[in-house]
Amino acid sequence: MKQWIKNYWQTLRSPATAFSLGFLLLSGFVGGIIFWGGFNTALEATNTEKFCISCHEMRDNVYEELKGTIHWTNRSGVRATCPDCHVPHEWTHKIARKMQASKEVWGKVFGTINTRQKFLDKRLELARHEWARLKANDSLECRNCHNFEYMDLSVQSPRAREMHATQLATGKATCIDCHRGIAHHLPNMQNEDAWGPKNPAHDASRFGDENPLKIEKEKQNTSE
Amino acid sequence: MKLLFSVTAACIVLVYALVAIAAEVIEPSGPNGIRKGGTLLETLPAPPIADPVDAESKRMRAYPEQPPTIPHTIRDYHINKNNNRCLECHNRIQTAVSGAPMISITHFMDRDFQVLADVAPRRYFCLQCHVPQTKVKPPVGNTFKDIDILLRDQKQQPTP
Amino acid sequence: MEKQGPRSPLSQAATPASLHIASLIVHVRPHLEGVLVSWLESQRALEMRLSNDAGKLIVLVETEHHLQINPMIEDIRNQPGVLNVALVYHEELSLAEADDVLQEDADVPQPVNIVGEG
Amino acid sequence: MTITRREFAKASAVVAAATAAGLAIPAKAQNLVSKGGANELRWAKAPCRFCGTGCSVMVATKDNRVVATHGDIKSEVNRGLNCVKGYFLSKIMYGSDRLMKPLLRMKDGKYDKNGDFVEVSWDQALDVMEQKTKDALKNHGPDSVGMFGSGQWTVWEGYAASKLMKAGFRTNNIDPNARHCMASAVMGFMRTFGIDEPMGCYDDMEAADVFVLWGSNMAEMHPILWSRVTDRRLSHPGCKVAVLSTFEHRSFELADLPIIFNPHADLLVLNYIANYIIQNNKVNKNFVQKHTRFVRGQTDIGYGLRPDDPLQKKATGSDKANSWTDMTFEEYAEFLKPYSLNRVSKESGVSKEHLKELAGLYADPKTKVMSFWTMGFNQHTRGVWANNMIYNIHLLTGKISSPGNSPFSLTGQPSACGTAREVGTFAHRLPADMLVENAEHRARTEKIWRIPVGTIPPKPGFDAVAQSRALKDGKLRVYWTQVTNNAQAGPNLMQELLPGWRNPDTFIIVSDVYPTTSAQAADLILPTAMWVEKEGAYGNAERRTQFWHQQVRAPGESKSDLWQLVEFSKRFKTDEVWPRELLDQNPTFKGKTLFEVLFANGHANRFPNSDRDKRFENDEAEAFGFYIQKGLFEEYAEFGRGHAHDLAPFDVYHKGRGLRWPVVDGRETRWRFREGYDPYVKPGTRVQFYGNEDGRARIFALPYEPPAESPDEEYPFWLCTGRVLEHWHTGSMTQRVPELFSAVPYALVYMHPDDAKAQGFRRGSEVKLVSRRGEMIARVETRDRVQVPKGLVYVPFFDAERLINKLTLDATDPISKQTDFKKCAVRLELVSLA
Repeated sequence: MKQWIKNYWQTLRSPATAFSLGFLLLSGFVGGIIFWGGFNTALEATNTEKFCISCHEMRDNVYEELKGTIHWTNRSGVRATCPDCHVPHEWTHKIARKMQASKEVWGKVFGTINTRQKFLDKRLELARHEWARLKANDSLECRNCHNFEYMDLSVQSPRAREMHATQLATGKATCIDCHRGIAHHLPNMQNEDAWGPKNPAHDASRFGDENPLKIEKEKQNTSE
Repeated sequence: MKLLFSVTAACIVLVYALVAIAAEVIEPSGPNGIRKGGTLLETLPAPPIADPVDAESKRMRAYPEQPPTIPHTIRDYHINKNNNRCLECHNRIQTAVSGAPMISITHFMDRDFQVLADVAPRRYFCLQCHVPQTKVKPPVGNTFKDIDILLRDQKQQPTP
Repeated sequence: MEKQGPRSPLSQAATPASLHIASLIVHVRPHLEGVLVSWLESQRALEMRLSNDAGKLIVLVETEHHLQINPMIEDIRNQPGVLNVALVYHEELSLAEADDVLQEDADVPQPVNIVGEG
Repeated sequence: MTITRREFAKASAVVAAATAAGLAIPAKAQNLVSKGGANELRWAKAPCRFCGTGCSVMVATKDNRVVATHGDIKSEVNRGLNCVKGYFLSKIMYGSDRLMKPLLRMKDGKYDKNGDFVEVSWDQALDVMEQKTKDALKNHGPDSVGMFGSGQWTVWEGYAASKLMKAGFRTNNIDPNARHCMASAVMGFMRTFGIDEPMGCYDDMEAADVFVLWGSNMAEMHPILWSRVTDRRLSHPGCKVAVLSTFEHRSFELADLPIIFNPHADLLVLNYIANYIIQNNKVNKNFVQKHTRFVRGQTDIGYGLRPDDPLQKKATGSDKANSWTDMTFEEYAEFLKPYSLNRVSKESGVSKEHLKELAGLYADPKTKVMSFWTMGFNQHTRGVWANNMIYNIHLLTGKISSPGNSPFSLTGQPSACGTAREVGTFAHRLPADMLVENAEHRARTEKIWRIPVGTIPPKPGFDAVAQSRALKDGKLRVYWTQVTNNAQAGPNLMQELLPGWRNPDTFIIVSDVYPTTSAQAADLILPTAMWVEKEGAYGNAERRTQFWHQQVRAPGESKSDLWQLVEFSKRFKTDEVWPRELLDQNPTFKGKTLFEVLFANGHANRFPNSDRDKRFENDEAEAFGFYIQKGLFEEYAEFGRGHAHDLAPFDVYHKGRGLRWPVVDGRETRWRFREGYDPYVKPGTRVQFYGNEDGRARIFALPYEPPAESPDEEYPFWLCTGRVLEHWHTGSMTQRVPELFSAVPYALVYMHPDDAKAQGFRRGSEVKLVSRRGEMIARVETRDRVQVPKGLVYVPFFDAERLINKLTLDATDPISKQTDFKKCAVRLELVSLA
């Protein structure tokens, strides 16, 4: 085995005898293009809706639910496909997300959500991943198409204008806070805390000292 | 054989003709209702789907206990056992942030009128009583008079 | 205590000038009722009309824009000792007609009297 | 002391808050509040005008106008809640095109079938009706006169109409529109239990663990019952809701077990569940041995079509459709074997897991199951079978007649039970579940009605669909419809109903409130009083009878249906309508008018006007000189008292919020056939289905049979019709309420987005629906409240401008004669893309 590596290393180090430098350079260059082009086309091929819905888990669940929503059919016909929201557009994050996607391949192979019931049971966990991601990057994927800078608030409905002008403008809330479930059905939201910045339910300051939440937090800190 | 065949063909045609005559119906005239009179046998065209009304200001109610109609669109708003989209803005906790009117206190009472901490389950499905509106003019008017108008009318012509 | 204007800088939507009358039931800890009543008197838009001296008050709200009602409810709720504020009645009238005379002694529909009861 | 609008509003606010908070209104605010009676509002109770739930509402009236309504907190049914239609009850009477005077088709001063409508007086209208009826009776006999009534008649209106037709004109050609809604349920009850009406009640909802909805969109059609189911589901841990339907609708919002099955495959699923219960020996042996017996139903019974229809000719058992033979439990178990999991899953389109889970819910002895069904089962060419089969499942597991265990047949109309079924306004029935074919039943009826023996004809009359056909064939000459709009709600308008109504030999009378589709197709329109413009009584789905007083006067010359019927009876003498021999045997009846024989017969007019509640008017009692409502009710109640249909005395119902019959010694019955709850159950028998002589319920062995018409290449889509929450039936009232019209203005074609795309349509496209019988144009809707599977379209029938019933097939269940509005085949053609 050692011998074999040594021989291999030897051939690698010895200069070309039969091929010209130009040819090596040229073939290296073309090889690079082919490799890089191939890699990216393959990568992009997995960034299409057709690829996503090739798995029936996606086609029969979330894709079916998308039909009829505003991201599927709307006044201007601008349609969002799976990668528009679920794959970061910027290259490094995209590659990071692609590596994460290996978990989805695992799921497909072992059929973690291959029946409707399994999917429904796991939906909350999957949804939380997405909410957390969008909460962390301040709904970057939403803003790729709905850029707040270019929103003409004056033509929005009074209700939307009011919320965007206050909560969104001041950064207190991000798109995903209010628009959860815009594309797919929502899981059981019973123990999800209500949306909104400083949710008054948790703002128990008005109880003064005997603030149950503060006491509880201290208990948690001491117990850790 | 040929004769037999032509006779049966003839009588079939006759039967069809009879049926056709019998079914000949003269279009009756009639008073205008929701459907214009005298158009029963016609196939009327269909007007486009009505545009939903979006965020009008508050609407006056015909009487105090009438459930207010929804002044904004509710497209893709899901109300099911998983999630109630209306409560995300109209719930007691959220009204401070959303600026939306809070669900009235009657919605906190259960079947025995015991006030609960949160919205009573029997009131969970909002669309059973609150309906969105569209920008369509009703074909037939309505002469309902609410109590204020009755009072004012009474004021104008003193009781004999 | 200076007068607290409506908290969030709401864009004055161009709705026609209208008057919003609303009534609230306020539950307050009895021993702090005095403090609350005096605070209410300092508020231009609020007016305390009824109380059962056991912590239950009826407060009247009169504002130009319906979006101001909720912040006011919040203000009341943040007063010390206030347990709960519930909006009960809300009516919108156009400001122009607000002061025209309705009737010599126009009455309000009475509370319920049920006829035909055995 | 002047008051401005601002102070007036503030005073209102204070009073509202004070009332809500329970604070006394101090004197200072008092003088603002009530000075003199100028604005006193009178509140009085009334059942809601719409569905079979039977909510009670408080109605506020002022100066002879209804100004407000709200849910009645004292009612056991709704406890202060209403649905959106209920909340707008105060506007339904004030459509601006309210009919005020009778309208008769005339040409140069005389009635003419193709003339235009002219306003006439009531006398002229009644004269023409009288003359037309007498001609028909003379030339074509009693069976040439017919009446089409309604499950929205009040109890005494139905009773008076039934007497006028069966005893007065001696014909059984009277049928209610409940034939379209509850006939299959009635025959289901009669075949299984020998007695009509559910054995459970609404209290089951607060006790059940599992709810199973079969073809019943309760979220839209029985909203208050749905809010009680939601209350139970969201507050009782472990509670489950299963919803079965041929398409996804709003009730699926709460479905833990959502099941979509192919049309007509409910028969397969029902038999599979019974098979599952037997195979896994979950049968409640003790209950089955003691209280049930097994019978094999007649099969291949046809589709109630015209005799010359090929499908009808092929049916071998169509003449004895309602018959059965005895069989044993083992034979029944054998009969069910072919309904295996694999076969049923394949043919019904329901996954195996769902089927097993559903069957498990029924089989588990510990869970209490409440089944609901409405038009999904009833409007079905095997509707009676479907009803029998759901009872099979509840009987096999003994889950019946006890709190929480309840097969509950929901009723569509407010008084399909109270009026149509209990009063027996069907072509084959008499009051209290009696039949016209049964000699004793006829004799008993004639005794109570105090009319000669042999007056009531034995042969059942034309049912709803048969009436339309008889009009077209000219067998029926005079036809009077009340409180119904069959020219929009009846099936197959273009081939049967409209040709019948516009047949030159027929004379069509329509009593209605607004110019509906039926009024436009009629020859004489009678302006009618509605709801609280007359004293009335309704009976809801849980056997609860509710009364209301007349609270406002009807506008213009509108008269109540009762007035019209009784006034019409004054114009006939017994000599003109009864045969000579009958009068010779009973000379005392000679020369008398039908009014004296049927209404002022010394019995129905024994209550004077002094018995009336002084605070309310009563136009009918004033017109006829006696308290006619009380008289008719008490005479009618004699049929039921002592025969397990006991009703409380008349005045009791005016006080409370209704009682569930049988009411014995003032006590209502919640669960029938169960000792301790039902006074008619002999002590010691625990459960006794006393409807049948042997006290046993029948478990029916019934197979799957295909629907009358299925999609093929030429007509590739299933068409299903039905209602929406915001509108009642044909929208004649609700479409005249601005808020309700604006909420759902037009009927739409609900179809699957992929189906639309495949045909080149999209949301909002104008398409023409075509069936073998007619066509209609509507807009496509691919989202909103209904999500239909591929291959099926759903169209509501409330829109007078989009008459979907021009397409529907008038195939019926041959036993109940109820039309199957839920299944026929159509195709769609593009009219304009958007």
